[in-house]
Amino acid sequence: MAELRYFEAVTQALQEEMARDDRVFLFGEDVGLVGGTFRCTEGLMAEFGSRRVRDTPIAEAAIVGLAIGAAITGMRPVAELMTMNFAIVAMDQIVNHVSKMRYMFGGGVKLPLVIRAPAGGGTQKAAQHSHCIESWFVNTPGIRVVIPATPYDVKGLLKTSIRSEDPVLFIEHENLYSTRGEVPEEEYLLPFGVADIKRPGRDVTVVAWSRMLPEALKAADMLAREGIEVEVIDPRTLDPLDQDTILSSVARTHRAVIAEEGWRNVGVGAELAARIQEHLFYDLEAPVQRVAAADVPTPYARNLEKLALPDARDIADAVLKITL
Amino acid sequence: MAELRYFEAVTQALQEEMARDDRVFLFGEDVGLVGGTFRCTEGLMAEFGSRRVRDTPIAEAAIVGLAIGAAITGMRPVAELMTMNFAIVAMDQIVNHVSKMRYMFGGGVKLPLVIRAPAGGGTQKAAQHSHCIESWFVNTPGIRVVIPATPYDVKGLLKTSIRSEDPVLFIEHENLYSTRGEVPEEEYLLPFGVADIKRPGRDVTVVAWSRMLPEALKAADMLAREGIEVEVIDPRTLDPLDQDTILSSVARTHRAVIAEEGWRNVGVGAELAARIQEHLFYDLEAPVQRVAAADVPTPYARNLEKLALPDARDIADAVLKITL
Amino acid sequence: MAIPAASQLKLYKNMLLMRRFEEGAAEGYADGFIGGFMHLYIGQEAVAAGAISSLNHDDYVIATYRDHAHALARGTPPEALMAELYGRETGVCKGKGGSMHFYDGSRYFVGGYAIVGGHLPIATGLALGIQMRNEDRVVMAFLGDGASNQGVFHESMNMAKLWDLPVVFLCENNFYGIATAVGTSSSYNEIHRKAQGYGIPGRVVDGMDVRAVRAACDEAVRYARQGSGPVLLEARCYRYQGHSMTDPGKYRSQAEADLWKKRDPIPRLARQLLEEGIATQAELDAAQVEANRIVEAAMQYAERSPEPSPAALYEDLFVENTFHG
Amino acid sequence: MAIPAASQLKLYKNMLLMRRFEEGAAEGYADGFIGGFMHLYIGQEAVAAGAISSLNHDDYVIATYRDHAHALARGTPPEALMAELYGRETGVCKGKGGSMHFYDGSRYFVGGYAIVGGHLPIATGLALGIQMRNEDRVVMAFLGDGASNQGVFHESMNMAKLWDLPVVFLCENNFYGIATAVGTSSSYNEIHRKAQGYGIPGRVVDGMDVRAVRAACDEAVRYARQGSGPVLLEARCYRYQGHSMTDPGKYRSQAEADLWKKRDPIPRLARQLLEEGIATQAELDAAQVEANRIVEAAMQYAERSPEPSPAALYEDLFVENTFHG
Ligand SMILES: Cc1ncc(C[n+]2csc(CCOP(=O)(O)OP(=O)(O)O)c2C)c(N)n1
Ligand SMILES: Cc1ncc(C[n+]2csc(CCOP(=O)(O)OP(=O)(O)O)c2C)c(N)n1
Ligand SMILES: [Mg+2]
Ligand SMILES: [Mg+2]
Repeated sequence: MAELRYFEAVTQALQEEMARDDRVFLFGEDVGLVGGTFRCTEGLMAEFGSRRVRDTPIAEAAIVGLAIGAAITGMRPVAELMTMNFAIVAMDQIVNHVSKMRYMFGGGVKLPLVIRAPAGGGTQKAAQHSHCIESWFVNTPGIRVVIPATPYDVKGLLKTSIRSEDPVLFIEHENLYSTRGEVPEEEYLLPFGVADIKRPGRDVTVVAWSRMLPEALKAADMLAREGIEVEVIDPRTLDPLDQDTILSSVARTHRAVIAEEGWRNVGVGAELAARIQEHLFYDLEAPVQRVAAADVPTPYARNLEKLALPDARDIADAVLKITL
Repeated sequence: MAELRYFEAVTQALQEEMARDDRVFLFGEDVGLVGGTFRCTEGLMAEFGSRRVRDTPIAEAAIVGLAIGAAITGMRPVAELMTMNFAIVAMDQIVNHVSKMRYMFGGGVKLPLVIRAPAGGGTQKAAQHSHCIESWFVNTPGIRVVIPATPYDVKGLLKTSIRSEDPVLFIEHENLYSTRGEVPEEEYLLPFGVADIKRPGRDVTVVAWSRMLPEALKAADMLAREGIEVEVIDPRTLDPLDQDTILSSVARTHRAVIAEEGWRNVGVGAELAARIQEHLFYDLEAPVQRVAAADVPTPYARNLEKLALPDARDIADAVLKITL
Repeated sequence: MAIPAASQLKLYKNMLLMRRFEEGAAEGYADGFIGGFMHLYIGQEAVAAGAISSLNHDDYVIATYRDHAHALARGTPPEALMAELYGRETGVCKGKGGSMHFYDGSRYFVGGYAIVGGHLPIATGLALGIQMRNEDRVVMAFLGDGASNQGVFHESMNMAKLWDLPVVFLCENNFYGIATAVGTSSSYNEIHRKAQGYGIPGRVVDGMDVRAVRAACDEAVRYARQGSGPVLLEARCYRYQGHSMTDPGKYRSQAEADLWKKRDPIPRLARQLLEEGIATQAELDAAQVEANRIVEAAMQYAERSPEPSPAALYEDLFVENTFHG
Repeated sequence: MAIPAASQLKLYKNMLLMRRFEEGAAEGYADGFIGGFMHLYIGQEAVAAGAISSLNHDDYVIATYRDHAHALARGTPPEALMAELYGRETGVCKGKGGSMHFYDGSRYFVGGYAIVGGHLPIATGLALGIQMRNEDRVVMAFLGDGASNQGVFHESMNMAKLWDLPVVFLCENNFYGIATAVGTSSSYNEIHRKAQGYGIPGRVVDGMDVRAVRAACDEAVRYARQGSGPVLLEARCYRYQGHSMTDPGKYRSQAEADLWKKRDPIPRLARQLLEEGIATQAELDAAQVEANRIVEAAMQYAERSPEPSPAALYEDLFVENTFHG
């Protein structure tokens, strides 16, 4: 096993899939010459040339449209949106086109494309540059939503995404890029729709993804010291969602906390809470708790941003609320 | 009391507010010369002239931007998006600009603007023309989300929206435009954040808005014949949400069903279910049920569309599931 | 380069079929077999017929919601299109798409799209795919005058020229976007001249003259195919009906409509074919009978076809459903 | 029309303040007082200084995330801007906006925006508001070369010309959008010629020469103010630093940077002022001392200012919070 940083896991997955299949190609703003704002595509233009690693104008709607068109011709495009915030500019292409074409054309077309985009706040990038809006895309049927938190999961899931016959929104996190983790030397792929129990525990189930996973694990450490054994589950893909793993954990622990970095109001946490109470109404010992961002645009000031975004302490507090 | 159609209630509200305040002006695609695709602005260009009722190019992002800029200068713009589907094209203006500017500028600016848009499916308009995506805007802090179901509510809430100092997304419904209802002759305004109990009942609470309100009332009629007394609540505004009225109803009935026309997965219903179980965990006699659209793009074929979208029968079934 | 006689007769038949098909569809709509939004192309036939006849069978065509004629020009069987309008299982999209979303991948007709301008980035992507695969193909992308004001049009033109992609943007300027006249929506009525800002050639052509459209498209397609980059063509034309089935079209004067109808592309080509001895009146009459027969059969086929099965509701969303948790 | 001597000295002082302010901000960033994204304007000062000096006090200015200089040119107190960078309660946005989101409504500086191109429809709306209110005002909207490829730029140009709105679009062409050279992103390098597709006048000006910028803007502003409609100006300039604080800027050669630095607008104006006897060396030296003092004071003020109170988290979202259920 090698230790890789999260961004290096992205690069490795891209490199391997490009080497394996010459239909795979990358494009986006500054992905080529300088190897990406977050270094994810470093070295790839040198290796694969400027046709297969292409710098584009700043025009996110068209970038997503390029991916659709190229996929129809038989290519396997991987588009990078410099950050998830710009998916909002391309919303129509993602929601009205990528997600709907196969269905509305009666299965006549397939769109094997990947849209990569890093989400998230936490380093004072302020209101327009701190989005965690996976909830909108989970709401929208027709596009896979993959949102890995560790280098191992990133690499395995990105390779699967690129090989998938269906469109995938692959959400990375700006503040996870420099985190490290073990990644096998040999090739592996990870399946969609399979959650990972990142830490087993018997007292309470915490579901957390993306940057909330390390926070949840930190919270679990803190709580372990107080004798509370937290089971931490990372769904890793939100569409498809591995509901079974989550439900069977909660059926054992009888308590659940959902932690997400996005806004609380109609976040993915709401869906999970709603499902858990639907399926496990008689098993629950306490209401499902949600930990999420304050329902305000992300403020710039360091102290306010810290208050706005959830962290390990908030997760621990939510657990304590239903275990004590 | 006069009986008006829903679209006439829109027109009356617009007419009265334009006559009252000459800062109010309207614009959008085909709102002027032909009085709107759904007749909502009929007669207004003739009355107020082509400066105050302006036909625009097909460019929704810019239409919303126009509203922002004009609001800053002291106007009170009312922009029409021909349908809610095109809000997706203008997503960046709505989410990154309208909703964030006041907060990110530290309260320095106010944006008294209204974006009107009819949502919804039900008449075979297929995948790209049937959206109910209020959930995304409720998720986004900083914009009011008003979604009336009756001519009375439309008129009172649209007048309030136009007078509001804050930006409002005013969601009408394509298939409610021809419905009729009593509207007082004298002027009235309706407050934001006040739900309306459309039908009192003691056995179960059904929360429904927009086109699901008449369906819920129909379901309540059907169930009354079976001896089940349904309380039907229309929140009317989803931001702000009148949580208290909903919670106190459920505290009485101990059972709740949420009905929405949008997709089920991470819909507004999820939020309401999550909140109800959070606040009334020990009062609930059964899991909160959600009635919503199937998680697929809306199909064109009449029979499939009918299967995809929720109706009174689905609501009644959900009620029966938790009352029998 | 003159258009071969056989091709000219084919163009005539094609336009007749388009018109008769839509007259049939209008009946089907009135009779309640067809629902939702339906936008007729009657009057504009010369554009789709002429333009698509310039293409090879494996060039891509992409269109708007006003897409009936384009699919017919591509050769998609009328019965599968009519069945789609009727929302039947035998439709080109199994009844899931309807009028605005025809699709026939086997004929490289890659769809009708209902978000104004939304398909233009896809057209650009098709052309990028062609270029990357070193294929001898072009993309023909239809758009309306109204669509030329959407931001994605601009983004697409820029990228297409930046990389010299093989795509012909064909703007069907019928002078209205629903009720909005082009002068009310566009700062520059000369839509083809919008190409200037990108360094792209822009040309205008009489969209009521199928031979002129064909000639202009032959040239544009050749240009794009040889790797010189995109072209913007503006075909000036007129739709005779309202924007969609519910639009009475009162924003246009009778005089205006009459003027355009005098230039109707079908009788115009008929006259030319007769005058130039390319076809006889009997041949033209037979063509009309044949078009009527085809559409009649298509309508019967559609009506007889079954509705989609309820199970179809959850089909065709993803290729790989095995993942579902 | 010659620029009065006093105005020229003011321009000089303004550019010095911009530069010193950003040198101070860079220190503040290095010392950890400032976080998030910060984009320096050093090298481009002539554009904001010259352009904004053409405006009346109540004309609107709207800018991108690279907005420090524009707010300074508008006269916003440097200490309130520095405090904003430091995330303090005394900042122009109470610490909620940071570097990318300066705002000073009292001076009609209506914001810095971080979505490339996203502010252009707002600029158009400001101009529409002015026109509807029959006000004697114009809007000056700054954008980058990269932004000219976004769809909303096109939509805004079209609407602005359609209604002849009083807005000057000023494209600061610094030849790069982050690391992407303008030739890699734009099919037409001559950005001002993109105006052609809309029937708008487009002009290019040397953005390293504050007097040239001022002259070009005087003309453009006059044109817009008299109701003739929008203008697209392209000011060619160069940013000396990386795109943002974390960008080493390796995609540009030293030779290229050196070439541009030779044309630095500040010493250039200094030379001109001395040569033409408009200012003495002593005056210029004093101006530098004064700029240093102002920025030093601003940094101290920022550092001494309190953080926002925790209660501020939920403030400033809506005007009317009474509604909240
Ligand atoms: C983004 C978007 N905005 C608005 C509409 C509603 N709409 C449908 S067709 C149309 C007019 C389009 O006009 P044009 O591009 O000239 O095409 P034509 O209908 O004349 O063929 C409009 C506004 C839409 N479908 N998509
Ligand atoms: C819609 C959008 N896409 C991408 C970005 C990321 N980004 C920030 S600045 C920038 C470059 C902009 O270049 P230009 O318009 O030339 O302005 P400059 O930075 O040179 O002043 C990019 C791509 C963004 N902020 N918004
Ligand atoms: Mg048109
Ligand atoms: Mg630039």
